Amino acid sequence: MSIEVPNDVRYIESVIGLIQYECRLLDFPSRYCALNLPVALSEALSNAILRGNDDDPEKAVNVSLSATTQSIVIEVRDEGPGFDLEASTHDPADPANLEREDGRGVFLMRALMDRVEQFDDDGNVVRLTIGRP
Amino acid sequence: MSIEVPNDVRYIESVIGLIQYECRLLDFPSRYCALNLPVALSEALSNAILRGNDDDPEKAVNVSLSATTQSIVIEVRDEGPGFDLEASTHDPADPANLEREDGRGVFLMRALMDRVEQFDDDGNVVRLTIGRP
Amino acid sequence: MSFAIDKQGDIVVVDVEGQLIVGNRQELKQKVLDELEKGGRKFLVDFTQTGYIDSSGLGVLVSLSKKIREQGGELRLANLNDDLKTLFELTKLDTLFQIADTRERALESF
Amino acid sequence: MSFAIDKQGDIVVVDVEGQLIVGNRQELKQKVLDELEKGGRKFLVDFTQTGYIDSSGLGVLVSLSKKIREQGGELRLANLNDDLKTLFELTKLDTLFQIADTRERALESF
Ligand SMILES: Nc1ncnc2c1ncn2[C@@H]1O[C@H](COP(=O)(O)OP(=O)(O)O)[C@@H](O)[C@H]1O
Ligand SMILES: Nc1ncnc2c1ncn2[C@@H]1O[C@H](COP(=O)(O)OP(=O)(O)O)[C@@H](O)[C@H]1O
Repeated sequence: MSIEVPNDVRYIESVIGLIQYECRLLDFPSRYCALNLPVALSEALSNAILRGNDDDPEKAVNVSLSATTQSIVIEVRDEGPGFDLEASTHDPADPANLEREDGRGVFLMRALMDRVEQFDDDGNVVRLTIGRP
Repeated sequence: MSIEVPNDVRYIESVIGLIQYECRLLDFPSRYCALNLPVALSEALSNAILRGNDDDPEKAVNVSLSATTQSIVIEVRDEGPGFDLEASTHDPADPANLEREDGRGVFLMRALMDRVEQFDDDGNVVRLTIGRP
Repeated sequence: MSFAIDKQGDIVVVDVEGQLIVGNRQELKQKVLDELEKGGRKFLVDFTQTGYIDSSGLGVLVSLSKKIREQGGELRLANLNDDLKTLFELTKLDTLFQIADTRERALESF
Repeated sequence: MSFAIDKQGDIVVVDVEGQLIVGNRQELKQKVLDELEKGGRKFLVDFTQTGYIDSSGLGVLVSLSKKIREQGGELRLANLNDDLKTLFELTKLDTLFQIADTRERALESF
């Protein structure tokens, strides 16, 4: 399954709706469909739209989902140059971060998925993988 | 916006959810977003999945939406050979058809949209157009 | 989306919650045929909580109505909003079904 | 999705209906800041009807809490389901907010 949407955060909720639907069709645990996937995907999408694509309304974001009986793999592609996943992960347990408004996205993505990978492929791609428990 | 989904009627509802969302963002009349677009699109999608793609789970269906301030254009593409739009339109007012279970899809699509076109483009494409009133 | 079945005396009331479309119409069909099998003859489908209906949803209502009539029963409808009414009018199915404005009126009509 | 504001005595109660995410967090922020401006000091956000919250939703709660404390007030939370509790635990925000199991307990706690 793949979806291309305009570079606008208002689309995030309905893209997630489609992925949640797929998650339930595949009979993954309800927590994965209600928490892990939607939150991780919201982070990846808002970063793609606001960071990678710099909130530019002329750009687009691509989401693809592929699933096996054992795992769901979601790729989010923006038109930006990519970023350093390690350097962008901030520990919210650090007291200096606790009262910050931002900076929890990449951390949450990694905490909620089994694997998060970043690679460049004519733009930036973030790949999220979660396995059946 | 474009969406590719597996050839399975269970995806229809969530694809329609995404299109309804777009319809409301574009501030089209609520009847268009609640009736005309969802019903016409459900017809186009179920025909693409069950007729064009012959319910084959290996195939896929593609939906794209483009909008101007004046109209919404949706294209539904399947991997089938296409069909004759005129010959496939049955008049439900014909007493011979009233109690039939099937055969209302193309009629409804045409009644609810301003324009319905069928063309071949490496497979079958049905294009639905509705203008702002 | 789901179909809730409730008995009001000898009337079987079905609430269509969400959409009635190609992806779920078999579920409605099966539920109603099960009740017909069990002896139900008066059926009311209530659309208060319904979103949209596509041609296969309409088709299932037509075929259920026929099957129920064959057993001497009847299928009636209630609470179609304006959008849904338009669908029934476009397809002339408003001439095939008895359609009530409210659940109460539909229940009394049997 | 929407945010319903309700007053219980001098407590401003906000129900988050649907998601609290990047697409709508500004709306929540504005509604709460408007109440703070009007003199509200005790705020309760109730998550009974909430789906998921993303990091910008969490961020808006953190920044509102700070602004309210600066005015001598307080922001408390109630009715986080297990999934949402996990989010607060992962980000240690369960240490920043006072979180009640029920709306009643949260209201009494002020
Ligand atoms: N798709 C992306 N393209 C470019 N940079 C990104 C992308 N995703 C994340 N980043 C970088 O990672 C940083 C941390 O992201 P995140 O944890 O979500 O916090 P926030 O977005 O709130 O700053 C961002 O500030 C940005 O610099
Ligand atoms: N995408 C398609 N590919 C091939 N044939 C199609 C397609 N869409 C419609 N048709 C043809 O048009 C006919 C009428 O369609 P419709 O009015 O939806 O009724 P039904 O699908 O219930 O028969 C179908 O039976 C089929 O022969």
